[in-house]
Amino acid sequence: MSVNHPSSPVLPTASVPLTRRLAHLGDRWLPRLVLSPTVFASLLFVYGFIAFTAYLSLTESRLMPDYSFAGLEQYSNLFDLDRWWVSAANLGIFGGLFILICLITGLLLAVFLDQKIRLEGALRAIYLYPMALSFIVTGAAWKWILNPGLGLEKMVHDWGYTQFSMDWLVDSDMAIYTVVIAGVWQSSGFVMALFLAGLRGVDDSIIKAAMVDGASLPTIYRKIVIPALRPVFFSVLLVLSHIAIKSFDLVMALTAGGPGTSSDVPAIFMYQFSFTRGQLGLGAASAMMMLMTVLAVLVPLIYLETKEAGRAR
Amino acid sequence: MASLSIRDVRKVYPNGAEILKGINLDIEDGQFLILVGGSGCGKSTLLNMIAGLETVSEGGIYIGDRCVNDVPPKSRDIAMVFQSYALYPTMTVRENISFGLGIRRVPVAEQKKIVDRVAETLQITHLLDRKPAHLSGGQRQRVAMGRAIARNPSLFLFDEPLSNLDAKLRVEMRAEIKLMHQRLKTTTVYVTHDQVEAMTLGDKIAVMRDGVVQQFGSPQDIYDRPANMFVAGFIGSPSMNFMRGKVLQEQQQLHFVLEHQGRSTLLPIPAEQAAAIQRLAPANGEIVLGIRPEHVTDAASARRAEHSETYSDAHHPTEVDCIVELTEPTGPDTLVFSSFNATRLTCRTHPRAAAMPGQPMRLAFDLSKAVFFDPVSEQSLK
Amino acid sequence: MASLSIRDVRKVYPNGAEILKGINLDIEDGQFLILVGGSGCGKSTLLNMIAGLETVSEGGIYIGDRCVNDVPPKSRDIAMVFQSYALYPTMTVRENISFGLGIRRVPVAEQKKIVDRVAETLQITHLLDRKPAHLSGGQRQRVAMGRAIARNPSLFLFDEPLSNLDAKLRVEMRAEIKLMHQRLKTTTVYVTHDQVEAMTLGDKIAVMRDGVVQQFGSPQDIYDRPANMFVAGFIGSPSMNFMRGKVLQEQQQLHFVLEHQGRSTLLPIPAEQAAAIQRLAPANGEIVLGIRPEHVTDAASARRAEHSETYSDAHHPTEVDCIVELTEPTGPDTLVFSSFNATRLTCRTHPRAAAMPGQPMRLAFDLSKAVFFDPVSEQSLK
Amino acid sequence: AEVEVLHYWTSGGEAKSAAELKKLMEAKGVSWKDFAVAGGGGENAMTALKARVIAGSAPTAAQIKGPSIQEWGKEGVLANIDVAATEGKWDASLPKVVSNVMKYKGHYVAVPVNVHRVNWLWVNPEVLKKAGATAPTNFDEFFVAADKIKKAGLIAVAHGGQPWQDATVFESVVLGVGGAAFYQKALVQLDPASLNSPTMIKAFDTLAKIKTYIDKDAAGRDWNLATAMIINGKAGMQFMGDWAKGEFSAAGKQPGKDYLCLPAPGTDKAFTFNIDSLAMFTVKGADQQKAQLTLANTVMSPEFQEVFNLNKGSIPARAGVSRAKFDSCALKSMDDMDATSKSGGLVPSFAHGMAIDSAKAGAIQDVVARFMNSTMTSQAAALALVKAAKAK
Amino acid sequence: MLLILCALYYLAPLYVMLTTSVKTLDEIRAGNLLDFPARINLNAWQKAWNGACTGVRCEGLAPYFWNSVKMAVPAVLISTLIGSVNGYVLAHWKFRGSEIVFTALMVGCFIPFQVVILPMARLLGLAGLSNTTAGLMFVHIVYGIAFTTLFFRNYYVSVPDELVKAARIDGAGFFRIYRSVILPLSLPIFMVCFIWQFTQIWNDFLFGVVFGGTDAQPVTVALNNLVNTSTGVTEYNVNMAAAIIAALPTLGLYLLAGKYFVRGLTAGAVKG
Ligand SMILES: Nc1ncnc2c1ncn2[C@@H]1O[C@H](COP(=O)(O)OP(=O)(O)OP(=O)(O)O)[C@@H](O)[C@H]1O
Ligand SMILES: Nc1ncnc2c1ncn2[C@@H]1O[C@H](COP(=O)(O)OP(=O)(O)OP(=O)(O)O)[C@@H](O)[C@H]1O
Ligand SMILES: [Mg+2]
Ligand SMILES: [Mg+2]
Repeated sequence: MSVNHPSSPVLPTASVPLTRRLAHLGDRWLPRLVLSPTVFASLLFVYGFIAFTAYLSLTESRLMPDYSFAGLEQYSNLFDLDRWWVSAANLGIFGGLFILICLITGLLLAVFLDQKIRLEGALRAIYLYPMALSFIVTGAAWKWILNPGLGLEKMVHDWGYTQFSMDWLVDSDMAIYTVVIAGVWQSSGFVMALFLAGLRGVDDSIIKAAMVDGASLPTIYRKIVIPALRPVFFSVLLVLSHIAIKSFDLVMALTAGGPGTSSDVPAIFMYQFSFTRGQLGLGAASAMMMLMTVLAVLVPLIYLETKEAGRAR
Repeated sequence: MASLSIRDVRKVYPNGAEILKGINLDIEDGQFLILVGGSGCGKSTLLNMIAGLETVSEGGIYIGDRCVNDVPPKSRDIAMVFQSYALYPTMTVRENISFGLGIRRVPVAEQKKIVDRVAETLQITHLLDRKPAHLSGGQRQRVAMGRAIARNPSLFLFDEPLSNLDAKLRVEMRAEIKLMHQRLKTTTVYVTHDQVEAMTLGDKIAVMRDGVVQQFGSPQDIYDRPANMFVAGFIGSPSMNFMRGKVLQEQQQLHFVLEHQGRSTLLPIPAEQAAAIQRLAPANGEIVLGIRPEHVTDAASARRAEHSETYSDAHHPTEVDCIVELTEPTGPDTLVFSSFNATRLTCRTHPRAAAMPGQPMRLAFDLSKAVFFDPVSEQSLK
Repeated sequence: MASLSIRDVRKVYPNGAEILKGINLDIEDGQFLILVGGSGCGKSTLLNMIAGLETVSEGGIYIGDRCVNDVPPKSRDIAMVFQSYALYPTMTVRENISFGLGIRRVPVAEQKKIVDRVAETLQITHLLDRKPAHLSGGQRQRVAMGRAIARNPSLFLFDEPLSNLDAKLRVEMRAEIKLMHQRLKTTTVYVTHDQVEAMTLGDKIAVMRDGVVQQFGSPQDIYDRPANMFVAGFIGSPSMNFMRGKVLQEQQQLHFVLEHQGRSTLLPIPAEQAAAIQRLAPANGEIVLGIRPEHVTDAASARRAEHSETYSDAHHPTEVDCIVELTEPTGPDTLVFSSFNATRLTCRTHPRAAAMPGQPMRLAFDLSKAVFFDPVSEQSLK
Repeated sequence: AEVEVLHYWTSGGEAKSAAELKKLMEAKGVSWKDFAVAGGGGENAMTALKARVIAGSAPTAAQIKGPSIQEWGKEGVLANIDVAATEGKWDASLPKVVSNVMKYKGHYVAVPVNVHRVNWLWVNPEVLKKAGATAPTNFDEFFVAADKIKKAGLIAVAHGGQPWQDATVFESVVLGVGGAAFYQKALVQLDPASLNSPTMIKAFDTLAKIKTYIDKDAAGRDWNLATAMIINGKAGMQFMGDWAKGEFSAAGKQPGKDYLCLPAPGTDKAFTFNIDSLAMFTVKGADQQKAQLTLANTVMSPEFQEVFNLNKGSIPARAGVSRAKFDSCALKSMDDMDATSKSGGLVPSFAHGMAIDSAKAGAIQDVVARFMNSTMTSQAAALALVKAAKAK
Repeated sequence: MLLILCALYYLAPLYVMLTTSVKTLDEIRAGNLLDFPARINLNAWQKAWNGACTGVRCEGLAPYFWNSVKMAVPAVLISTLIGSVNGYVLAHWKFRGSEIVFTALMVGCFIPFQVVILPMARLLGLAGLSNTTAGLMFVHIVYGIAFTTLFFRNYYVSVPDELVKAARIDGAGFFRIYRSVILPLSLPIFMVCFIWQFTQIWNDFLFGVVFGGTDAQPVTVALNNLVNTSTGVTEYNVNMAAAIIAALPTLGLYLLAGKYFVRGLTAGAVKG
């Protein structure tokens, strides 16, 4: 190790003044110290609670937590319930459509807004404002508009088109789609904002290059710009699936799961069973299923994305 | 392949800024035109107008005699290489190169053949299946070039294609571009702010400033006979030295008076320039002497050069003593910096001739290659 | 002011990559050390370790005899200039410069005095109230330098400070940095991948590759006597030419056999090198000849140089005919490219001596400055 | 001292009634902290309650009823208020059916506020007259009347498509079709044979038929809006508990004249009861406990029972309240309750959580809601009921 | 143009709410959804603000509105600030395992809130925070940090590391760098976080109803009670006015700072 440097009496590091060493230590440990409350909170309030719920789902808990072990009984009960499968299917329909339509409208709006049009600021604000409203308000407003006797249908009837029918809200086959309409209305503006931000980040010269290569504007967007927005798609998917899976307030305010249980979703299912029906264990089991769905969707997504990002480096 | 003419072209951006103020340039089929100038002088704007990416405010752009003012980029039969390369990030190298071909409905088999040929020429065959993110700077540059060549356009446009590369690679790619042009003979417009690139690559150089072409000519012409002080200072590295001083007529010979540490040295001016100076110099007799660093050298090298007059004109360099302020050894030569009346003077000397900073040194001024300017108009006197 | 020693320093990143593999460097108080090497060779890593921004995995870094391995950056009495300048975007130039002073509790009046003095030196007084966003590249560079000088540190660290500037400005700022160092005499470590900067600025150059120092010495030393082919090719622009060939002993004289279009030309090897080659050359007698472009020149220039032997060694250049492939006029000289057995050869000739591409030309090889390498180990034979 | 009462009495008559209690308490020097959580048939209220109990800060009292009181009792969080009960002689003044519900392991833990009769049919006589129909007493008559109303261009049955309203109609139909004994077997004892019996299938058939008289906008409609349709004469009849009367009263309508209260078709010999009660939670501090007892006493006091029930449309849970101010509907309720409690026609309301625990009730409610909102056959529905009854 | 048509779709509900809120009940019942109000009548607004009944109390939304303000403002500020410091650490002071910490935090964004109700209630009870504004604030902060950290981290990653290095060499410590160098750069992302967090917290219903108790009930819970409380007839105009009042702060924030929202997203919050 020690090579030909016979001279230079090396000062031991210990003689560095104490305060200075503290400062050094500070900069090394402060970051961890600063982060630790968050880490602790997340361990307790997220992972701790998930563990707690996981445990509850294995007990016979009814009205209140009860810690006697019941094995997987709650899960088998859950899978026996038609209503659970209805809500799961609804989540599939709602989630799929909601995400798809939000993506498409958000992207289209962003692309059109990106064409350096006048009024951009105003339009952007208009598309974005529904984000500001709570689902309670959104639900109330749409409930009213979609109500056949009060809203849209009545309006069109008043105009003389009596064949017009817009009764999805009260049609058990279609009710879930009204939730999609309201959800899209509320969230697509945010998606638009994300995409717009992404579009603004695309290198201008790529578009120029494609123009010189002879591509028309639609081709440029289809083949070049939109594929380049991949990371934004990822963020958008993340946020949208988050909204879709947790959608509770919106459904509650708009249809309350009705008519009947036809627009039920897992979030409402678990809420009712845990808190109204005194079947806490079953509710916990459904919550665990929800969580697992989230993970089943997210983990591959995150994995794919990080892999892609990793290779790009 | 086509000639290119730019006639009285002006560009006013919507915000009212007049960026190009009447540009006139003409190059023949197969020539290599360099647009060079400082940042913001309008080079990219002009190039974009040739490409059709910007509208022409006034004047006309002709590619092979056809006015293309209103022709969209895709119909101009051009290819362009951008400073940032502008590779399509989501496509592989192969897809990048064949994209333009696909749009032009070249049959797939044909596309493949072209891509393979181009890739071979540029030695990027092993990269064809990679995405741009996985390429190094030099490789990206090659792909961008491949994309341009594949289409076999009649006009190549380059916007500072080398400025993102490091010094070493830049020198290599420069030679490759030149070789490629020699092989393909496609008319080319090349934007750069690097004067070495301009000198080495161009058949014709247009030196621009503030939307005006300052001089348009062959590299050697511009180097040897700059039209004004801007061009003289811009082209050549290290820059030309400028020294302000009077002229003095003495014994049939016109001299430039070099004031220096209270003394004056007379530098005899060669006959041809002398005539022009006498004709054009301002009344007070004050002019600017422009002399390139390689013409102010160490006395020994100068004397050696004098011995064999193969290339140097029959002119006796004048020797002047100075104090060295700074030396910069570049390897083959050493640059020596010194001051004359607060004007920094750069000389190019033999590595072993350079004195240490603070030491005196004898310099030889070879005025046969000097250029003289009017100190007010900054125009060359000739 | 302080000397700097780097002893057996190794760096292993947490991901397990060994980036520095035992670095040993020593510079004296006031010297200017250049770290040069290709991208990713570990230059910045080493600089960051000197600054204290990265931990030292093994070995020791000594600033003025004090081991600073565990000293935080702020207590090392250093200043650093970054490639991106890293100016605080929300502060004015004045605030940028005085930020470090403020933290060190320099009284406000004193701060003002220092900032004004620094600004004057760097001629940025009129910029003091601007934000970095409103400065040009060169101005930013100056401010970054001002921020470093203001603190009057005992060690300056520069990480490619000029690579974001354009060619012209780079040359100017290079000279300014050198002048500043001459004035302040602060020990400096300067990272670059531009070999011209390395040659012109450094007192000592360390050429690095893959975390290993390939050669450590003075610029001229490294230029004239590169330790291996990597260093030889890296330093010098255009690069040194390498030609593989056999040696042949004939009439007491060792020759390098230049195979060329089916013919062989014998290039006599000067005595000193000949001795080393005979001692060290591989059994089959095949070696690599390294010769810089300025030593392969047009025959006329060569003959002229021969006339006055002031600087050139008493050695008669050998003349060889070739076909010109490409010429690059740079102004003072013209580079001529030609091929010998598929090896590209770069020569530096007088502008008027260069033939047109495709034309024949007579070149003169001056082997007195040539270097010879072992083709397998790539080490210099000496 | 103060009492905090969690409740979901937020619609028309209910809110007014709750305000009365507040007034009475404040007259006794106990301040009232109103913890109203509206919506979803008390779902949110229950969630909030659970959170409060778990947090260890239960409210003084909460609106809980039926078997749920037992469930909460099991958790050991309810307060023993026997002191107030002995003092107020509750055993004597409460009918056995009522007091049983209020006790956990023989101790009083809750106070009844009222008794609702659920099996009412509310009728707008104006509409009947216009349509030329007569008030129905059984389902045959009911459908005749409904047809006429429908022909007259009005809505025959006002309904709100929420699960609990569906269940309310359902239980009245079961009672009307099968009678009290069948109801008891099927919806209280959950006898599988009864649940999947021809009678039950007939009940579903009847329900399916009623469905056809409901306007299509009913989904999600609140009950009071449905009642408003009767009040406004937009619709003819509504199955709803007697709290609907509060809406009529609030609109200034007179029973017998502006509206009729009839037992649901075929149920005049039966009475489905729904008792609102306040369960008392263990509170800390003598002061708070005293306030809690005061609350219990006040709720049980004849004065309160009178005003509250006048407002809410229900009848007092206890004996000894002056009948003077009650209207004809309420009086009929009181009489019927007396009568049915002797005849065995007094049955707990399943739809309002009086009959079975919340898990089973919820499961059955789900089946009914699905039946109401799909094309499920009666047979399938009956089978589904059997399965739902096994829910735990 | 297409965009304008879309804009109409987006605006329709707001238009309906606004016009309804200034109509009289009779007008609502008689007229059409899209009719412009005959006369602007602000009684409904008045009533929604301080007259309408929510349960037994008839004080309108006002007291709950202020509850929400008292809860949301500090919660937004604190969670944003913590997120900012966290993001700063995760972007510029990486240490072994910091990437794992980051991923783990991200999962926190996806926990269904219904799951946390009971355990959280217990903890709040133990801490003596149940039914207080402070408790509600705490819950919002805890579950807001995941998102704010994500936003800030992604933004700060785009701030060159060299700025931090330069400041360290200039002698600044961890907090000094944060304060003098990072914080002044963070305006756009702070706006994004403010908007996002404020919307989330202000509009939350579940936590409000569960942890708000009686004293700290936020405006959303009151709105829900108000809409569900009726005396005979549903007063659509009052309900709509109340809904708008409850949404005013967030709407205002979007209108005032919406510009920064897109800008902030552009500046770096987007990257996954
Ligand atoms: N769309 C535009 N609107 C208004 N001004 C513009 C626009 N595009 C460029 N400019 C201005 O025109 C001038 C010339 O720009 P241009 O890009 O042509 O310069 P350049 O010579 O290419 O410089 P560089 O070497 O920096 O690339 C600049 O001052 C620039 O600010
Ligand atoms: N934090 C890190 N963890 C792991 N590897 C790293 C880290 N930082 C740098 N490296 C790797 O270390 C090697 C050397 O990096 P360094 O930045 O020192 O190169 P450099 O010589 O400065 O190159 P350049 O000229 O491109 O700046 C690179 O391969 C790089 O990928
Ligand atoms: Mg440009
Ligand atoms: Mg580096």
